[in-house]
Amino acid sequence: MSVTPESYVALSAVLFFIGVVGVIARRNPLIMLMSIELLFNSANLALVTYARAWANNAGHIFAFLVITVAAAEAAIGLAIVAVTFRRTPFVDVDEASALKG
Amino acid sequence: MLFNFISPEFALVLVWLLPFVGGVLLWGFGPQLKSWAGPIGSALIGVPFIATVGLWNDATAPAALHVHLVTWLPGWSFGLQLDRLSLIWSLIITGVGFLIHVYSIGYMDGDKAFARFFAYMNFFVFAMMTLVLSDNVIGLLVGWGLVGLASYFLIGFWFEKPSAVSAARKAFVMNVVGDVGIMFAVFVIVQRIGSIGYADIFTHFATAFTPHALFLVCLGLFIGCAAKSAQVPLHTWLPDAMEGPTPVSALIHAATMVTAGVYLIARFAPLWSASPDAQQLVGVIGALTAISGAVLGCAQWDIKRILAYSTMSQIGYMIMGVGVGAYQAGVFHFLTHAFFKAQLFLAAGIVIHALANEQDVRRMGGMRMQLPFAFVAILTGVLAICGVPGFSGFFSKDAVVYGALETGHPWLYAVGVITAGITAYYMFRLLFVTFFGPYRGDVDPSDLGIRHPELAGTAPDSAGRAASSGHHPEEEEPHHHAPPWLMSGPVAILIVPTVLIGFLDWGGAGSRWQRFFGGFFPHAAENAAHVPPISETVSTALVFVVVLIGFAVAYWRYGTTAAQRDSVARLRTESIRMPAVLVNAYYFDAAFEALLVRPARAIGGWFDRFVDPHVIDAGVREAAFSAQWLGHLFRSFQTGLVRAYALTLALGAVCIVAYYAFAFTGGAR
Amino acid sequence: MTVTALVLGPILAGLVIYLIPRKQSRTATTLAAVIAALTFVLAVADPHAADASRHWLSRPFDASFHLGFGPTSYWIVLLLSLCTFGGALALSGHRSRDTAAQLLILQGAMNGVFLAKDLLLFALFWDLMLIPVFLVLIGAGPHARAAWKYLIYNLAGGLALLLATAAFGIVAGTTDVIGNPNAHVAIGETWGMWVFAGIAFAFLIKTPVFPFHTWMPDTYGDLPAPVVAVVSAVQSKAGLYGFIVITLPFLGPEMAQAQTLMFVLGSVALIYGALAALAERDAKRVVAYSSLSHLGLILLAIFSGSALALAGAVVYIIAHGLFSAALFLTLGAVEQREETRDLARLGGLGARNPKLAGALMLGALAALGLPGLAGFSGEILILTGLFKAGFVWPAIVALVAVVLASAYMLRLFQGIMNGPEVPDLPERRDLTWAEGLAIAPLVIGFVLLGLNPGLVISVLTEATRVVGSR
Amino acid sequence: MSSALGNFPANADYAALLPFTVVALAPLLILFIDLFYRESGPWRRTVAVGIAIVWLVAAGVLQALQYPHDYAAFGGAFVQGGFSIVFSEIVIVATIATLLLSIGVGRDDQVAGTTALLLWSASGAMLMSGASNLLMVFLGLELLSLGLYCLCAISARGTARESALKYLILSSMASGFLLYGSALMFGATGSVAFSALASAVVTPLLALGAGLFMVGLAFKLSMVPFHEWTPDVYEGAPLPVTAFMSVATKAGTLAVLARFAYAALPSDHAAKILVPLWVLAALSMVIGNLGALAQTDMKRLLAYSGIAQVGYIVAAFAGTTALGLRYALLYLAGYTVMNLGAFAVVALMSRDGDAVVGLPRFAGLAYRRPWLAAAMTFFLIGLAGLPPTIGFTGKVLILAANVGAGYAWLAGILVLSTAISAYVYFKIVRVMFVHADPRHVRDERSRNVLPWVAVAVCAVATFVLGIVPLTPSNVLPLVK
Repeated sequence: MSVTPESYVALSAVLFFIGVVGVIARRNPLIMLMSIELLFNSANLALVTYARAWANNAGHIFAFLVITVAAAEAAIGLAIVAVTFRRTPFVDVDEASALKG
Repeated sequence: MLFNFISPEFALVLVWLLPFVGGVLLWGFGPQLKSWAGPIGSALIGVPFIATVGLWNDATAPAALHVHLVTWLPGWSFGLQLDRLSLIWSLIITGVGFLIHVYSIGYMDGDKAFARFFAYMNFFVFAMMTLVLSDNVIGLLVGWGLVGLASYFLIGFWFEKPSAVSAARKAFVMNVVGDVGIMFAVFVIVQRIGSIGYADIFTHFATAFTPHALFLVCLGLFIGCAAKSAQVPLHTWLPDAMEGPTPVSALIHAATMVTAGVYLIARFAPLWSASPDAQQLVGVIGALTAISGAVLGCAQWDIKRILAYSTMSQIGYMIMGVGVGAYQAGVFHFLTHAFFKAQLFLAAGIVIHALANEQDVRRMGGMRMQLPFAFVAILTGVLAICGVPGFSGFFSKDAVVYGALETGHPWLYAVGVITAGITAYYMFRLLFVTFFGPYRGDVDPSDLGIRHPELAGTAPDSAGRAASSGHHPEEEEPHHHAPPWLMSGPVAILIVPTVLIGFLDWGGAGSRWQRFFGGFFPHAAENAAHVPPISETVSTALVFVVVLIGFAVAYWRYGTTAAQRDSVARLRTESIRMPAVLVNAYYFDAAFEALLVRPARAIGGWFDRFVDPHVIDAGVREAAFSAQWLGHLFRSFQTGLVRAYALTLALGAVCIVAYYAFAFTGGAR
Repeated sequence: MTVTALVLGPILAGLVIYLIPRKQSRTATTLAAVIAALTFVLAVADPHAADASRHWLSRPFDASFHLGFGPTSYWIVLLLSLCTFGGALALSGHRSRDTAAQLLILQGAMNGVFLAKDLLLFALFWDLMLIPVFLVLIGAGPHARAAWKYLIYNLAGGLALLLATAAFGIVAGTTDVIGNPNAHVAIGETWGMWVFAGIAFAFLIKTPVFPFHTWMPDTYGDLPAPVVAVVSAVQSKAGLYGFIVITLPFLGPEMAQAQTLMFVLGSVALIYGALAALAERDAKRVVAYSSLSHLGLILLAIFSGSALALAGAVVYIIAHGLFSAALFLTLGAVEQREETRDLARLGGLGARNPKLAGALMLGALAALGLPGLAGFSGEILILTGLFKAGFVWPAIVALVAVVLASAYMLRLFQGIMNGPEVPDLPERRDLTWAEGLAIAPLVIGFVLLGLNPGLVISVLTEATRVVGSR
Repeated sequence: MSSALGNFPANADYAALLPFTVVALAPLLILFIDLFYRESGPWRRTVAVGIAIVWLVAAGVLQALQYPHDYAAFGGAFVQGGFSIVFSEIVIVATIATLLLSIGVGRDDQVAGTTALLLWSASGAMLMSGASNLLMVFLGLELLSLGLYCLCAISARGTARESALKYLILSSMASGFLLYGSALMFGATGSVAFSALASAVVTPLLALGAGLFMVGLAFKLSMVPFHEWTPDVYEGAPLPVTAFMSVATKAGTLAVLARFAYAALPSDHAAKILVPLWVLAALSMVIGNLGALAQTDMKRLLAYSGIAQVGYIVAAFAGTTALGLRYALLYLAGYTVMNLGAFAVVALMSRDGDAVVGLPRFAGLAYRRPWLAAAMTFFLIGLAGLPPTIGFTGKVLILAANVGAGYAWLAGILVLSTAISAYVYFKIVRVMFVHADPRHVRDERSRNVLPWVAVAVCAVATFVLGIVPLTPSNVLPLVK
């Protein structure tokens, strides 16, 4: 069997799905942030694949930008998680549910 | 022409408006005017009377006196007109009205609402003049409503008395039923003719109306008459109307207002003559009223209620007369009745006034000695109403009764004759019980068969009146005193026409009366082709015999010395044995109460307290609540858990993706 | 210029009154009365005022700030200024400054409704009317249930009107049509019924007509009497006026289709209101239900398509305004003296307060259609028109309602004024000069109108034209 | 200019970016100046905010100058024209108002930072309003969001951090959807330019990508069912930030959505692709108002009302008519002023301009602070869609646009939800006008009076826009 662009896209779709499930299922904010990274990178994979398929650099450029943004996102995310759970010994997003209703 | 300095038109407007001015003046400045209110009020009626007399020639001229006032729309123009018919009525209204005003100065003397009384009286005269002077049917309707209002005011004059208040309301509402009838007639008239003026109506009705429409008009008009003139079944307000001061009963509920029905039918004579069905109906109702009123008259103990029922039955005569087409006779009976009935009431008023507002004849007696003048007055009145030859009632009643026969209604004739007998009975009963025998005012009421001492009178709803007749505004000890000339004078003046006015019709077809109205009404005989079975003289004799019988019975029961001696016991037994159906006036009131008033109240209450809040509002309220509830529901979805939100987000996305999957797989290829 | 002043003047004056300190409520109410009187003078002085028009929208449809007198609206504006004058004079109590301000704002807004020659502008003022009444209501009742009812019902109507207006504009291309005989507007089959439904819904709620009436008794009960006087006298006419000037010319076919329904609703309202009034114990609510009955009659007249009835409708609109305002002002005076509106507790006031009794009597008589007063002249024209147009049974139903009217109006009057004096009621004083001054113009009005409705029947020409154009 | 980054950009391209650049560079200046302050003091914050406002005004003027001529810069990546300028002006106004509210918030030494972050977020929104390819959209969106994540956290209240965390996680997830959608659309068409999408042949892939893309946007617009984060984040975040989020974020995202819906979809299938959008709009209107019914905290209440209001605006796009877009813009402008006005009033009711303000705090306000109550009443009347405000006029025009476009059902839902919303807003009015014992009500007054400026300006704007509904003449988004 040959590896076609479709298989890359399929892989990216799987990654995307895993990312979504990860955000929903995991209670540890750090792991949620990881899942979000997974979302972004699945998109990156798709972008790069299509850039290759269409011979269009825009996809590559897009991917680079995404990586940058994801980095910033992670940085801010970690900072916020840090300040949020500074006082609690363990980290659990379900603890952060004072705002509701 | 009496006035060289003002035009007759202006004089007519003056005649019409002066009483109104008086009404407003006295209502507005009564307190300031104090005792002057009476004279001023009377003067403002007297002047119009003189003016009306002065207008005689203009009124009797071929082209009657006419004034245009205002036009609403094309075909809706309003004005005043004074022709022979309205002339008669105007003279009675202002003339008798003036006398009664003068009388009232004495009668109402000392009442704290002295001025208000005269204001109302003047206003009534104005309203009544509007009714008879109007040249169109809506103007008539206006007058019709205003007299109803005036009567409402005067019946409820002593408005602290609950009985007076309810009586007033009853009278007004029943009269509105009448107004509504006339309104209905107006609809048909405007629909078919497009104008409300009498002239147009009478010129066009023959072509414009189908018999059916014509009957509808007459029916509507007659509902008006029935309500205003206390015809069965709309009569129940009249006895209660006696709550008002006696002069009011004399002017409004005897002489003038209640005879407006007669005026209406006479006014629309052409229409009635053209509609036999309507005539039939009216004749029958009139006769029915005449006899039932008379019978009830035999069962009353309250002097004013006796007179009220007699009024009812007399108007029954008139309505019967004009109904069968004997218009002159009907109108003539109105004329005579206006005098003798007013006189009877005023005289009765003297008695009541002298006995400190005692109205129950059982507690009177022997008045002949103390109040000889009142006795004479009432005696002449009784003779007149019974139709003793020579007295006014004799001429008019015979004319009416015989008119029924002339126009081919033997049954109505028979009823009329019988009624004459009954009339004689209860009027002489009144006379004997009141003026003969011992004075029973000091007897314990229960010995007189007055079941509840405070409940004098007989009608169930007169409790409040009798009770409150105690605190009549003018509190005074029962002391017999000769009436001041102010009260006796008018009565004395009234005696003259009561005795003599009948001779206007002396001499059959050639009489002044016949000539006065010659050709004014459609001729009665033309719709009675056949000759009456008996001649007028025979009929007269027959009636007189019947009257004598009535008198005989009355004398045998109340007049004999034996009867006078133990009158107390007799009255007691009679009042106890009185048939309930008569005591309750055939249960008319009860029927109305049970069939109309209570159901209306009940349904209204149901609408107001159940349907509105619990049916119609319920829907809205539920909607509002469910909105609130949904709000709280969504609120409960907001768990505050990030992962839950993320899940919702994902699910939403899935839905949208699903849509595209559904819409575009195949949509593309 | 005049018309603009009639609309903006009161609104601005109302806002200015808010600057007066609460303590000086007398100043505020007097100022309000003066302003109202001025509007009256202004309208009387310049009956042929030129329209004021300024372009507003050209997309998606033409609309403009177009104000002007119409044959009908002119009289309603006069009526409104009279009622506002009376209401302002009769105001009292600790909130009276705010109420006076709201009263003026309400007057301006309603002037806008009746003077608007542009449907969109009409809708704008229609919704604006809600706010002052709501603000007064929340101050009046303890739990403000009436306020919410009023707001929700009328806002629902207003929004329906808004949607219908938008559709009207889109379909017709312009909304600057009211009172313009040359405006050839064809709404067409597809939209006509929807547009009409929206507009009619709003009007039926505002009038109100059974079964949309339940907000009215509560509102009239809770509102201070001077404000009710204005609301019941004029605001309740906005819908009927709208039927005359908007749907009659531009949605004739739809009106014809809806005729049966409207006749049913109107007739039901006639009897329903009358019977409810017969049983109600709260004096103000009695009059409220009587309005339900009377306005039902006007609805019949408008939908009968008879010129005569339509003329009668306009006469009756004015007449009802005059006497209901007088009635509410009088009842307000009674309530203020006795601190109750319960007919079962009131009674016997007439003996000590002849003036008060006279005022109430006159109002009640006009309301029960006593011949010679305005109520009658309107009724007789309407009913004759109905009958002439062949609506025999509605006319007869209306006659029944007339009888009932006499019953409940006398019940109201006698319940308050007649009978033995009720001992446990506070010290009474007769009508003050201010109250008298407030009521007198209204009484004079309905007496004159009763003597000659021809005063107002200049509208007949318009009516016939409109009907003829169907 | 065929493909992105093809030939070297001309000066005009940079000119088109100038306003954005001004706003984007201002923070550097502010931070730089702030470095020289050793000790904190009121002037420290004043200088920061002052500079920010000056530069924003400058940017606004520059924008206005460019209004007449549309220009597609950088090969169509960034389009400067009537459409985008209206949106970015709205953003600038919102930012200025936010600065007015925020001058009292936070520690003195924080202000420079917060101001910088705020300006960067604003520049992100401005970028979005001009962005016309997927890349730019993502860039602008993230620039906007990253700033806000931090801003949310800057507050004494503990809930602030929670709101920041929620916003971060959920928003990033939504960005992921948007990004993946973009990727798919790129895959379907081979180009990131909207113009290319518009001319592409529709494949399920493209539709799918468009769907995911719109999910991302819908989340930022907090449209139902992607709205759940909104109340929580609004409640937790500092009040000025909330105000900014409720307006600027929506403005920027709406610009993207409009450009996408109007110009980036193949015309033959656009209607079919956009159906979910109208459904979301309808849901937002109804559920937003229903949710608001149950709220007592002002910020939460305004959050829900914002959800509903966005529903109205998106509904105006229905049928993607030019008129609809104009009225959407108009209503957005109206919503901006009314909403900012309301937030300004709330800000004036707490000492530091950032406190939890619940409904009870409004009790009897009309008697204690009549002017404030009057202003609030006016804004609420506007939000409820009653005259004489832009709320009324805007709604009528949206209704008309819907009816004209054949989306009467949407108009019907709009009317229905407005009826519901009346209760929400007039509930507050009632509380303000019912007399309350002052001793039972906490009556704080903000030390900062600048919000009064915002209140006054917004009130005037609310009224004037209602009477003179100016709509930009050339709004149709240009994609080139």
